[in-house]
Amino acid sequence: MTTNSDHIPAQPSATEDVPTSPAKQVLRMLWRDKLAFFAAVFLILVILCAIFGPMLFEEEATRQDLRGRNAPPFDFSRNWLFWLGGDTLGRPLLARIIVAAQNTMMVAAGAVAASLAIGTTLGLIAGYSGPRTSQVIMRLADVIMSFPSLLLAVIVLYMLAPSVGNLIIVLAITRIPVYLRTSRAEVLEVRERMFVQAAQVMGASTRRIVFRHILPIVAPTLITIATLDFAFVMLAESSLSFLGIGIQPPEITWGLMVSQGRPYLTSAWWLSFFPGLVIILTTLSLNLLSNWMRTALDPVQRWRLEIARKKHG
Amino acid sequence: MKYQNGRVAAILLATTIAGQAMAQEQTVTVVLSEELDVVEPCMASRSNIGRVVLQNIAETVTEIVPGSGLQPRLATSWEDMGGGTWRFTLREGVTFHDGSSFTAEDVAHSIARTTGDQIVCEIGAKFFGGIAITTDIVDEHTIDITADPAQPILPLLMSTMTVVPAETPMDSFVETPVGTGPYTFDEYNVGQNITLSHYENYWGDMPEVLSATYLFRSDSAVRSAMVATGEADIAPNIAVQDATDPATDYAYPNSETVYLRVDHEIAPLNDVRVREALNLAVDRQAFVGTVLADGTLLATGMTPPSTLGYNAELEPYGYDPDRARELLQEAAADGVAVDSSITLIGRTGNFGNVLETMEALLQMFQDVGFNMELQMFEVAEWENSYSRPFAEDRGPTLVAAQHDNANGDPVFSMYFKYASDGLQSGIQDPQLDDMIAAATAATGEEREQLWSDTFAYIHDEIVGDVMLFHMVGFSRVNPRLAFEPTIKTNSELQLAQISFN
Amino acid sequence: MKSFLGKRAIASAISLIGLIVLVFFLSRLTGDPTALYLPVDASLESREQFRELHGLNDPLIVQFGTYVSDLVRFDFGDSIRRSEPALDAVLRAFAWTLQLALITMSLVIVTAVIVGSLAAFHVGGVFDRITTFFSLVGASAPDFWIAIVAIVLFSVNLGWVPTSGTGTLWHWILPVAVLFIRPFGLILQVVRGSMISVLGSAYVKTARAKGVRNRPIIFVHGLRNAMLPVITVIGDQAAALLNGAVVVETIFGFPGVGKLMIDSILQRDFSVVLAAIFVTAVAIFVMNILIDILYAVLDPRIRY
Amino acid sequence: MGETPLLEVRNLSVDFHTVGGKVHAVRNVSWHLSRGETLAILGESGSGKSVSASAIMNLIDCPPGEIVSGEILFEGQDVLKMSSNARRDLNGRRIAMIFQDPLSHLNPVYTVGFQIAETMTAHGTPRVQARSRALELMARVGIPDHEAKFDAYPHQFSGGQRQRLMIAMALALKPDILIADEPTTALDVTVQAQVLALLEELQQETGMGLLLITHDLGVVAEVADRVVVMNSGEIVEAGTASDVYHDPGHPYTRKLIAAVPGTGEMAAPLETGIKPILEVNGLTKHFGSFIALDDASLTVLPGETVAIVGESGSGKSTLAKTLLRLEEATSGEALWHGRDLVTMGQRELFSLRRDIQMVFQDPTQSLNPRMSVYDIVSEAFAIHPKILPRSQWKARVRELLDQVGLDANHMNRYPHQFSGGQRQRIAIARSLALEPKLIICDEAVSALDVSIQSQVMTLLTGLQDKLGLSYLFIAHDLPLVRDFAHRVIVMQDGRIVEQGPVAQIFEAPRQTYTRNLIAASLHPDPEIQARRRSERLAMAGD
Repeated sequence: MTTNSDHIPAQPSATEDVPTSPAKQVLRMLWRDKLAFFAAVFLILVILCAIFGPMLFEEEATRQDLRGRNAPPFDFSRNWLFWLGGDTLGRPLLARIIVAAQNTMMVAAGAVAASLAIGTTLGLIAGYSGPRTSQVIMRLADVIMSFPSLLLAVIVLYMLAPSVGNLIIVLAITRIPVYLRTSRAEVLEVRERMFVQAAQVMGASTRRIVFRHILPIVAPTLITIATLDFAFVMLAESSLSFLGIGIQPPEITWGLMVSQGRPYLTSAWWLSFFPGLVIILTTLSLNLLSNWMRTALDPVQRWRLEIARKKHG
Repeated sequence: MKYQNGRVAAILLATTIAGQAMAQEQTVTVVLSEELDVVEPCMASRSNIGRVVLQNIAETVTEIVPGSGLQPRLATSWEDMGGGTWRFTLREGVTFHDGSSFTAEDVAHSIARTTGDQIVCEIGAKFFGGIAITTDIVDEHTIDITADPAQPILPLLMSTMTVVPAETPMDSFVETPVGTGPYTFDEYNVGQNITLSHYENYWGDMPEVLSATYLFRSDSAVRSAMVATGEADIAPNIAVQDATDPATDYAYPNSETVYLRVDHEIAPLNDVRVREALNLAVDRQAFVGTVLADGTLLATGMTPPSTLGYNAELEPYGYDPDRARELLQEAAADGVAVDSSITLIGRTGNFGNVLETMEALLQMFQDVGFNMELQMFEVAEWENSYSRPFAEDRGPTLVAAQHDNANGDPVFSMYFKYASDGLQSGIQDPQLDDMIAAATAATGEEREQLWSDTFAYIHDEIVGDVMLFHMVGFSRVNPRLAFEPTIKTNSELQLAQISFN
Repeated sequence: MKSFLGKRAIASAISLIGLIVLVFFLSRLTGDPTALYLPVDASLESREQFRELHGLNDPLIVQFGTYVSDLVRFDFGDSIRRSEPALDAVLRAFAWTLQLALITMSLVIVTAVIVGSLAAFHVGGVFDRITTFFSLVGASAPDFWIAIVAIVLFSVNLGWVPTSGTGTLWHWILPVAVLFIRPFGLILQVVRGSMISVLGSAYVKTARAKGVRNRPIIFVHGLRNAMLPVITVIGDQAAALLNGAVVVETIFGFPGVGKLMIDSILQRDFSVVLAAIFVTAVAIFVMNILIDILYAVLDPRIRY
Repeated sequence: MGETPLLEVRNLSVDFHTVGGKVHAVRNVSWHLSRGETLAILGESGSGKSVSASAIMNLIDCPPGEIVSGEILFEGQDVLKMSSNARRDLNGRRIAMIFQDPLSHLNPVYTVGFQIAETMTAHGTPRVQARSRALELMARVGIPDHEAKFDAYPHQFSGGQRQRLMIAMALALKPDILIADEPTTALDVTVQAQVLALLEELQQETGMGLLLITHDLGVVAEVADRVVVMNSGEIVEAGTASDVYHDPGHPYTRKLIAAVPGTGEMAAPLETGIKPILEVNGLTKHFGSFIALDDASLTVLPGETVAIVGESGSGKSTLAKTLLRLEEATSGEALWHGRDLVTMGQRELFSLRRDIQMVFQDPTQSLNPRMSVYDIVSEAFAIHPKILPRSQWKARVRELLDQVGLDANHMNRYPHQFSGGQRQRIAIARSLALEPKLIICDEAVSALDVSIQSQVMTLLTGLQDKLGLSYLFIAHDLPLVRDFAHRVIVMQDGRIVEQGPVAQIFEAPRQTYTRNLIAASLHPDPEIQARRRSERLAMAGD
């Protein structure tokens, strides 16, 4: 739409000039944005920890030594698992961080996936159905939005046990309206587009239009939001731990570690610093990656990642 | 614009400096761990209400003084009239903050109000549950108080009874408490602070502290920081890890006892060998000076050493994991289902480092072969597991609890924790019921001996619970004050006892 | 406009009723408050007496009936905890929260808009990279952690500001600063993104062709258009603050509605929970309507 | 031409960095413009015709753009060497620019008065003075009720008025040069004529040089003194408008001129006596109190092309949408082989979908960007499984792509990998997949360049001959209709004002409205156009 495109000659056969595979292209664009590249590397590391951490270090991470509690970090004469110090019960902090990655990732990924799926489905229905259904769904979203997440946490965790699964339920419910509202707004816009009309003219069913035509268009926006939400959910989980209504030991998450280490900030700062740092790095990585994604997915901005930069930032 | 900004800054600076300057005079700022819900004297057994109200605003009939035992307060003397009746002679020349003078009628009214059913008073519910109290005013300064069933420790019970004027409404909590104490209640800025100031016509000695402000911060690090920065003078309750400055931080036995309540009704906990194995599995000493404060005592009974009948001869169970494993094997050989899953229930925020404590305990139990899992509940849910009626379908459970008895007599504890129909009792033992009843009815040295025997029976014979620790509390006190916390600091904070250096 | 406001009000009222009903029944599922208000040693009789006094013995549906009939007279019931009308307690706390939210959001909006716009003007430049990075770091840290570190650093070690509490203007600095960080990071990013696309738009090109200077291009032509998507995010963030900044209020001893809410939830003080939800929900609905009006003010194409 | 020109571009080369690598937007472009002169840069999309203008105005973002070489001399001084502040000072004061699509080029959230005055305030004119001058300008460019409209917003004006406002804004400081980038594209023909006339008038008044960037030979014929023809970033031809038209030197120019519609034979009407496939009677559509379509009646014969012409807002698209049941008619009937499709149930409608298809205006928007060509075309079979078993889909898609002149091997590509004309072919293939009897073409070629336009029209005609299709051809472009339609229906304000065989409408229009429409459309021959203009002026003078 911008007149900028007028400057640029049409390229009817762009793909013929670019022999590289899409995956390679993505990697190259990632490499151009160094911050995003390191973010991606860090996230892969976190995911590896989440998958293999408990298998490898469960034992070490739970072995207590009350008399060796709060061991200071950077004591390189000890086992490397103690390089980040020991916790209040003398357990190696690094091992615990690695093991906790699994629960942390499960809570965040579970909550985001569930709210994404439910919110988007409701949003698609609200956006494409009649005003009455739409109203009912939107009022429901209002109710969920004004329902305090703390109360919800207390209710769910009281009636069910405070487990990873139930925490996912709590966090997922509170995040539903975000996806619901976004997908509905997008649907309202996309359904007016001409290719949707073209499908209607061909006699496509509502279901086909919604899932084949609208959803793929809406998906990138929702996935970008989900990336950011992943970070948000991790922080929310740690806040719940701080208030004492989150996950309960002996299960561990990074958020729980930060909140358990918080009382020792003045005496053993590393207890909450390192898990806090991992949370910051993870959310930061997600944010950077989502910024990168937004640029990469936007045809108008994409060139920024494609031209070689003269000076690297 | 710039000039104005400068002025604003100057005013701001002036106000903070003024605030600090005020603190230099004869006023004291106390920072409590949670905000007061109510300022009602009959609720003063709650520690944060007590620290404001008890003996500062409202005084009690008698008073327990650490080291000296039961002492007169508003009553000057008392005698047992027999048949459950005690006669109290009241102090003369005492006036309430509203100017009215203190008489027997006020005491009678306070007792009726505290134990009545129009409002639920914590002092009534906690100390006078199941006891019918009647009063008989002999003259203006003499009153007969009768308890049914008879209470040999009625004068002790009266140390909890806060006295309010006879005009105080029976059916609602007061918003501005009026008492006979050395301080009047000035103002409550809800969410911010409470202020007290010195009562001119107080019957006792003129205190050094002329006014006090109470603040509320739920975070221990913040409370200790406030004393460190001079924003507050006393933080009566800070966490062990925040008590880092020996010059300002005082440890005191806080009359709290931590233990694991064992449910004797459910297998395998109904087997004494299993209970002993539980006791032997815990390395109690490892907690002291690590997760818990230095000075924490290993417990053998429900009440702290300063209590009547404390049995000093009992030895805490030693750490003997091998023996514990053996005991379990023996029990298993006899067909006891020692491998059934036991739930260890803790309460979030119950005491400092409760999480670490529970995790360490869990690890120790698992090490000797118990199949155990930990559940941390918040208070409402925890209460369901701790108090009767218990759920029908509960499995074997250990409930971690902290019990407070600062009143010098085990009677406040033993019935509830160990009698067959005690609310939090996991034990149904007729012999123990008889022992508690006998000790409750006894007086003097006999009472002391009976309690002592009871403790021994619970600890050694039936291995009732997993007793753990008598806890230590920490207070941070600004060095300009001459104030040393005692066991009573857990429930009250007498401003009149504070002086300046 | 009028009919639009009417429709919005009706929709909000429906949501509000749904919310109240839902919260009433769901909160009752979290158990009996009796155990929380009486000492653990309290006798069964005292417990029974307590329940009777607070109407907890009636069947749930009867309790609900009573609640609704009181609510019609705008009586939210009494707080069990504080033995005062629940609405009083909530309004008192809400006044604090409202001030905190207003101050924080004003600062956030002003700074995020200026910094975000400037970052967008030189996308990929040093300023852009630095502000993006640090705002994201700030927005990524758990707030309770930042709060405690800030107290240790600025109050205890440096002695610049009081640790906590209320009273002078100095007391506001730390809570506002801690609350500021996350919305600032988020809104900065949205402003930046929105501004980038607006600065690439055709009318900005026109303005450049007219010879308009850079600053008015950003702050006159760009900003008003760029604010439209930003307002939605500002609304969400403000709503979160109005719901009470629980963590910050708890740490700084700030008597706001978030702290009241969490205390009341944990203490099963149902009337206060309901009143608090009601008040904050009304505030948020009002704010949403204001935001819709603001849309129309900023963008003359929007007419309701 | 002894004196130095006012503006001269010398050997300008500009590159853009894009997805596919570096693109040479223009190479070695040179041209000049003198005071009082009108120079047209003619080119199709992607020819680089706007680049030099953007370079003059400092509107090229660097990166992604990069000025590789060349100079731009304004009064003999190279603006590319000036400071950005000095260049900003030239903009608006000495050189002004107006754009295509004035709606998106006007800031939607500020009043037009403010935006006109801003040109002056940006260059130091006091606010009050700027305001009165802005009012004056609004009156001059012919905004009715200008005092009241001063505080109105861009969306409250019509397309033509918005372009007038843009002109007012550009001329506020009496610049020496006005650059007009496609100033009349997307405007109705009558409005286009008015805007061009206004530009000419103002040029005569101020003596400014006018640089006109356009793709439309008709516009060149109407206003340009000289013309520069660009193709793929290079100038292929330059000369006076008349010379270039009558004696094009470059094959590209020749191709371009040949592609201009409106010069061929008109089609004879089909024989009478054939039963119509579609018979519309009294079709009416209300939106609230607004009557978008009022009592429309028409017929379409098998194998016939019926054109519907009219300006924007005349109701032609509403008619199409109502026939396709994208909108529900308020009243009236439309009989398809005798069955009323307006009241038809969902089931019957579903099978009707196969018979009536549509090709939309903008192929970029009517193709789902996330579906491959194969998915797009074969979707017809997925929706209507009776057409074809799945095993034959691939072969049929190939066949269809061949039929519309696309390389069938490209069926796994995505729409953005094709050019505009190719995309419209995909859209046509998609509608053909259903084997329809009637295709409704809603401005199906108006977004395309002329050369592409004629290719697509040839394709459509060929398909009609081969498959016996009928077309309902909605267009605002009269020359196109003239070459293509059997019968023409003229609409105005929701009503059909005139209909008849194409020759009758073009040679003997009965309604003034039709006559005006025909008179306002531009002819590519400057001489014919000059004659028409004098006729038009005479008509207006009556």
